[in-house]
Amino acid sequence: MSAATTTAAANGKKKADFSIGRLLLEGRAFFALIAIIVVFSLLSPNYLTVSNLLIMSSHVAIYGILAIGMLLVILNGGIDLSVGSILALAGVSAGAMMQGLQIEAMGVILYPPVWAVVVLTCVLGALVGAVNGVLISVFKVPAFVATLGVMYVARGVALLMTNGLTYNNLSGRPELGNTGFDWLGFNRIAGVPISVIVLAVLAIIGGLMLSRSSFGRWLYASGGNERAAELSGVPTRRVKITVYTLSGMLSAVAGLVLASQLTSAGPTAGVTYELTAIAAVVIGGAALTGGRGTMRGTMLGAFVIGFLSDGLVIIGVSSYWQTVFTGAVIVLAVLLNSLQYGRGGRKG
Amino acid sequence: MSAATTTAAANGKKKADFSIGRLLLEGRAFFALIAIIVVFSLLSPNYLTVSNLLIMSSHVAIYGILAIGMLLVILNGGIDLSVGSILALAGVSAGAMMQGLQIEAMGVILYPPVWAVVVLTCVLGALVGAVNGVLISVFKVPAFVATLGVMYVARGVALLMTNGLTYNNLSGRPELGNTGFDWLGFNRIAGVPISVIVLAVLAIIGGLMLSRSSFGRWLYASGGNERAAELSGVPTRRVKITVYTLSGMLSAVAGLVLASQLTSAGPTAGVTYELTAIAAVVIGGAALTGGRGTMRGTMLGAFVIGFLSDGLVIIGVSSYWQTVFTGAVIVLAVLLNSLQYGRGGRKG
Amino acid sequence: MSAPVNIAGEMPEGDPDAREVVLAARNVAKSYGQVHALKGVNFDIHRGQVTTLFGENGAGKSTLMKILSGVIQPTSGEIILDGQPVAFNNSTEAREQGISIIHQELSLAPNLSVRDNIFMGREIKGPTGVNFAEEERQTRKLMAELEEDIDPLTPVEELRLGQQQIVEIARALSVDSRILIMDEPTSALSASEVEVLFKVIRDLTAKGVSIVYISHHLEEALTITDHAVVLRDGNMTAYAPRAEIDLEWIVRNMVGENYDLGSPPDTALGQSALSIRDLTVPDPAGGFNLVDGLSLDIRAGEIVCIYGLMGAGRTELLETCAGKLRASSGEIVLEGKEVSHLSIAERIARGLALVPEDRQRDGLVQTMSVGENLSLASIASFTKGLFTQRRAERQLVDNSIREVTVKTSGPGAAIGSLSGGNQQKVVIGKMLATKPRVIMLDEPSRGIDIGAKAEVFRLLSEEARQGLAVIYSTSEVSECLSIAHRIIVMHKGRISAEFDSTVTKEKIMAASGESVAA
Amino acid sequence: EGLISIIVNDPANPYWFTEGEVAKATAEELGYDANVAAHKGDTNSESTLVDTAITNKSVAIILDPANADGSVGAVKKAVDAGIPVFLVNAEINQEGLAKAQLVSNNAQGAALGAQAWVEAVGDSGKYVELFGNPADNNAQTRSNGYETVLTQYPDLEKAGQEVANWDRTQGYQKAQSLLQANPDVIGVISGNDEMALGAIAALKEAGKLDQVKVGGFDGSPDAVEAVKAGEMQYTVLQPVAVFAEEAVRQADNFIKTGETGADSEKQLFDCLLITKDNVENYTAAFVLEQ
Ligand SMILES: Nc1ncnc2c1ncn2[C@@H]1O[C@H](COP(=O)(O)OP(=O)(O)OP(=O)(O)O)[C@@H](O)[C@H]1O
Ligand SMILES: Nc1ncnc2c1ncn2[C@@H]1O[C@H](COP(=O)(O)OP(=O)(O)OP(=O)(O)O)[C@@H](O)[C@H]1O
Ligand SMILES: [Mg+2]
Ligand SMILES: [Mg+2]
Repeated sequence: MSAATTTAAANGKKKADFSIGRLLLEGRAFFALIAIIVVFSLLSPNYLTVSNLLIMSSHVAIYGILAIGMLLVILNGGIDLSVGSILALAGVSAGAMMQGLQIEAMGVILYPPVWAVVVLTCVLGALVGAVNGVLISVFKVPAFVATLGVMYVARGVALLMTNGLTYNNLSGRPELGNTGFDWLGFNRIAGVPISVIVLAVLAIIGGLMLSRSSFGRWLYASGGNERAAELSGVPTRRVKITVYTLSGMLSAVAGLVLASQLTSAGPTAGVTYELTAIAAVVIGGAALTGGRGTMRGTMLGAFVIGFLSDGLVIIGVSSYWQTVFTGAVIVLAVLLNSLQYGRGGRKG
Repeated sequence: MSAATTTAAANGKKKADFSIGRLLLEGRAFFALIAIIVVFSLLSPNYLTVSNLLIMSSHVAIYGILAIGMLLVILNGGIDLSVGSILALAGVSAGAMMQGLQIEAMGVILYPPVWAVVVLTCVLGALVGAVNGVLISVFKVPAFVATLGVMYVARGVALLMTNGLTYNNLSGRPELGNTGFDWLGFNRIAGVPISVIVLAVLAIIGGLMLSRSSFGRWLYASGGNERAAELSGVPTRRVKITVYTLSGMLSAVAGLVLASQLTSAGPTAGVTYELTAIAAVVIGGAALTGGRGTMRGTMLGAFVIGFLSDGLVIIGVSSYWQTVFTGAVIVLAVLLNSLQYGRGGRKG
Repeated sequence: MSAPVNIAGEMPEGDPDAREVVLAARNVAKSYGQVHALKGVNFDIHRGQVTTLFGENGAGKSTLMKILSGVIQPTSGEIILDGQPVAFNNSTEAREQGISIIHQELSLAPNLSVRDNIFMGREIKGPTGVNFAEEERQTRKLMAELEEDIDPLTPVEELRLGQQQIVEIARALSVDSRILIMDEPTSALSASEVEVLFKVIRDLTAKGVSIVYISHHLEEALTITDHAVVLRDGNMTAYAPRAEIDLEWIVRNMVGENYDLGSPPDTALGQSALSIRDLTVPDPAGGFNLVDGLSLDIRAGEIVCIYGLMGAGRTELLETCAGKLRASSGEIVLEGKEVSHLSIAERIARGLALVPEDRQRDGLVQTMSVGENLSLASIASFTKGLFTQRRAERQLVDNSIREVTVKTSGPGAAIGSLSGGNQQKVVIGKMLATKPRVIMLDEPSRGIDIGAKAEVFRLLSEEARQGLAVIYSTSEVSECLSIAHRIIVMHKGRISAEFDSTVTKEKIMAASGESVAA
Repeated sequence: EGLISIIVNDPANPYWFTEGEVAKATAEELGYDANVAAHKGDTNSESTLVDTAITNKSVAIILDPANADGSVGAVKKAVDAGIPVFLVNAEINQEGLAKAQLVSNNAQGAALGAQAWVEAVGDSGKYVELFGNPADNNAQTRSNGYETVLTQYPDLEKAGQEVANWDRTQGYQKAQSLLQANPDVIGVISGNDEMALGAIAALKEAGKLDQVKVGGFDGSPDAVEAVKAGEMQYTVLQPVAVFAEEAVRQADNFIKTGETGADSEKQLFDCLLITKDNVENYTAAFVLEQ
């Protein structure tokens, strides 16, 4: 039995112990990010300033929050096309609540305080996500199709809710005690925009969940081999419903952040954001077949995309070239990742 | 060994022999189509007329042609997100050629005849598709990512080519001998629009290819189990590159048909058509995991989507409700299909 | 493990005799990065004879066969066909030279019919594309030859494993090849199917076809072989013609020591651990019951072996007990408590664990490391509050690795880097780590070599001595007569006989409804 | 009386929403049935919608064309089917097809806006421009209008221009990046209100709304709110409610008499400026009482 030749822990992917060495080895996305920062810093003196980095990070926040949910779904071997629509639905729902909830039967208008709006919106997002989860895990609809359908339906509902229009005034009124919504999008703590802090907190919670909690272990296992996980006592169905629910909830959070940044909420927000989120996750080294991927990689991926597109704006590249570059970077980054996993890769 | 309980060729999916009975059994999409036609005929007297059916079919042609290519890709276990962009790129390329090819070095402007424009455009589409194929099969980039990248790049190039503008005059000039482009979009043979005839011809060729040729069997085999196919001597890599090339070429054909229907070609055409094409294929009963699906099903799927959306417009439903209905129909149709393949389904 | 190399016969060396030897490997080596799967092997295939290749898991048998059939290319060395050096770039080229192979892992497209699988990649062309009628006719003929009642148009996914293996064999036979390589063709076949296969092999050799045969069923292989070659650790360690070999010779050369599958541990049996009463599991497709009113009692410390043919319903019985399948009626009582309504996880927590039949599909998570696989079923035991405890997990994994003696460079190693036997031990170790009261193993010896098999059985009998109730299923009679206190024979979902450990092989086989031909 | 099919761009924008609603209300007031559909800027869906209008035997089509060049084919198709087409809001690059093309005078509006912008911002300093969807002619027309006026002030320097596709979120993010690249800008001029509102959100976030002045275009209710609040300096009202109604009336005339009643096919409607001074006259969406 001496033939047990083990190629060692080459892809020790879930170690939380931070080490520069491993980061360099593992993260092609990391190199991409460095390259982007260096190139744009050379091209524009305004790129590498604290204030610009913070602003770019606050743009990344939206995609980043979506990408966290998308990572969970992709680790599970699925995909969630509905995040952009849920983002829009959450935004307009929050907007509607800030305008006052009309309770027909009682003839009163309720003005829920901001915290209640936030909670209710997250619950709404989670519910829509749970619909995805149930369609996929109970009714066995392929993830791509289920979330595609929900993407259309959620978008349609968001449009119907507002009749296509945008809620403009989200600041609430002091006399109704529902002010404070813009705090999320406008304020800064120690100079850092709240949205960036929200992203960081969610990423850290998510990262810990993935690497340290039993749920994380379940997720990796059921993404890697669902049948084996199930026979080992992993509640695979619950895991599946949970990841889609979380993805829905995170989309709602992203919707709230976006709405508070713009101080307005429109039903057409977030179109094609699902593609950006998927690209971030994949650039970050996750495999679309499930079971492989890290939170750190995904965050790097989100920053690569965000810093690239903002950089192109700052140096004044035409919007058409921006499209071309984005596509090229996605392919290049993933090409490097594919080389990493090597020829043995499964079909994707 | 009497336990060999063979439930017979229940889903004899590659039988070319047409039988109503099998159609009824197999095609939930068929029922969906019938239901759609009946409902809308009741709601509007204009729906079930020969002229409207032909018009609707000519709308279906665009999605249908894309869906044929998408079916090939999906049978192979892949996905092609770039079809909409290739469609646009093909359209503007054709437009540019109709305006005259300027050959700098020689200082002349060439006006290629229409047949040359058509051929060159198809070659262009095939080339872009081949790029997809090479990225996926040689560089092992997951199909989702490779075609996502190409989707951005092709769109960007189309925009750059025209600087965002639309080519309007595609009719050519008699003195240059390059007229006839609108023939494709405007003329009818025996009352049937050319685009519908193109769709029918391509679908029949494609269907025969799938069911009768060795290539068809290779495609089903490598979609069902790529390693096994390879070990059996199926040139899986060639098959893969071929399907993406064909998908690119068919996207170019769709782009030509669209441009000639509109007598103009713009770089923003075809946004999100990839989703419609995928939906058509999936409604038609194909599995996104590869190896399962028929041309007939895909055509039914395309007609379901086309006849539904046109019907909603004809009875005057608001565009928001159209979005909701489209999503609901996609999920419902696939839900029925999933029930068909049953519990044993692989993850999707 | 470094027993002296035993060379009973003449090692093939130098130029192969072209009249006798059709295909030969000379000094063939193959490396995968750091892994040296083959380290310079000489191997001869004799015209019209059966050459059997023995060796433990990971010895390099499949690698050598893949090289001979052009699936992979050697790092160094040469292949000599009919006295001429050749190089195959792919399996198609080898096939054109008359070499075909049945792969160890099933390589069928589940979505295609039997006919399409047999002819994929080498279609019979007609005037209008593929000539389906002709292909179907030939498929029917092959099935008749193999005495298997399979319709050529049945999708392969609807066949059970054994029938799929038959299809695989049929595909290799359909190519009129001169050299046929069979890499564990019988791992899922019943004894009667094996008999048919052997008859076919004899017919083929009579026609001058050369066969290479690989199997971990040593006795079975001995009945057919003309030459035996033993591979060990990428080296060829022994060669002998049929006349000079017996079981003992093979085992000695394979693992360097004699082996013994053990005998029932003499422990005092405890209380009833698992009791199955009137369990019925219907076939989802309808018609009959996969498990049909079956009752069974197992006591703590007892080892029960379930023998049966393919399709006897052993897998369904065990999966129902584990909670994967639902019974339509009956009770499953674990240590006095009814568990039928519980989920898989709850049953594991109560001490009822299953080691599934197909370790690749149901046992291992390929994306996870050895350690993560070992701890997968007992996450709760090292989770405190929200988080998993690194140290506790590490301890659990280290214990498991020691207990089931997994040969690995460490818990961080990729699961795919282990040999088949060690992978199987990881699956067993994973379930043992949940500290079960009853462990059910579905064909634990499938595809693992005799040394690993002995180790697994030794492990089980040790656990039984500690009071664990063990149920395992097997398709090999010799494995019944080892550590089991009791042997249950299943037939069509029912218990057709029950024996103690003193029974003979013939009685067991008779009770299973198998024709005792061998 | 028959069906009038109204095809607008995207009702998720209040401008086009109003366009559709006003046209529909007018048509119903005149005794017609009316359907509002949206092509969302896609020439193919526009062509599909024209086909359905033909199928539905519409008596007239009110169309907001998706693309100056790309919509010609769709209009031709309707005309060939014998249905009169009345274009609103945007032009096509071919005359003699539609019975009328009723558009706001974008060039005049842009000049008006640029003047107001200079008044608010001053005549020296750096500014940036947010540009609409480049496939839409109006984006270029307005930009040119701004350019014509602003180049008369040599001390005004255009530090950057970004495409934000008429969209508020993009306007927000692009404005933030532009501000990073040019921290010293004193004004933002925008091709429409949505992008301007995005820029305002960006400025608010940066705490620079006091230093940097923003001007919009369209006269949407949200923008008027912003003007009222002093966040936006002005917006240029496109009389969409006026010409949408007028288009339907001309269609009605044409159906009844064979004449639109207007002198020419192309009819320009002058834009009006909304500033803090006259904002109280804004009585309904896109309606400014004179
Ligand atoms: N593609 C590969 N990459 C890396 N190592 C490999 C690869 N294929 C085989 N090996 C290694 O080569 C060695 C020989 O493997 P091989 O499959 O030939 O063994 P075998 O004798 O057929 O074993 P078994 O009886 O389990 O089938 C093993 O150590 C295996 O891990
Ligand atoms: N009573 C029966 N009559 C006919 N067919 C049966 C019967 N029982 C089982 N089968 C067939 O056999 C299959 C059950 O095989 P299963 O794998 O459960 O048996 P097993 O004893 O575990 O064999 P294996 O050695 O393959 O594990 C079913 O799919 C069914 O088609
Ligand atoms: Mg092997
Ligand atoms: Mg079994």
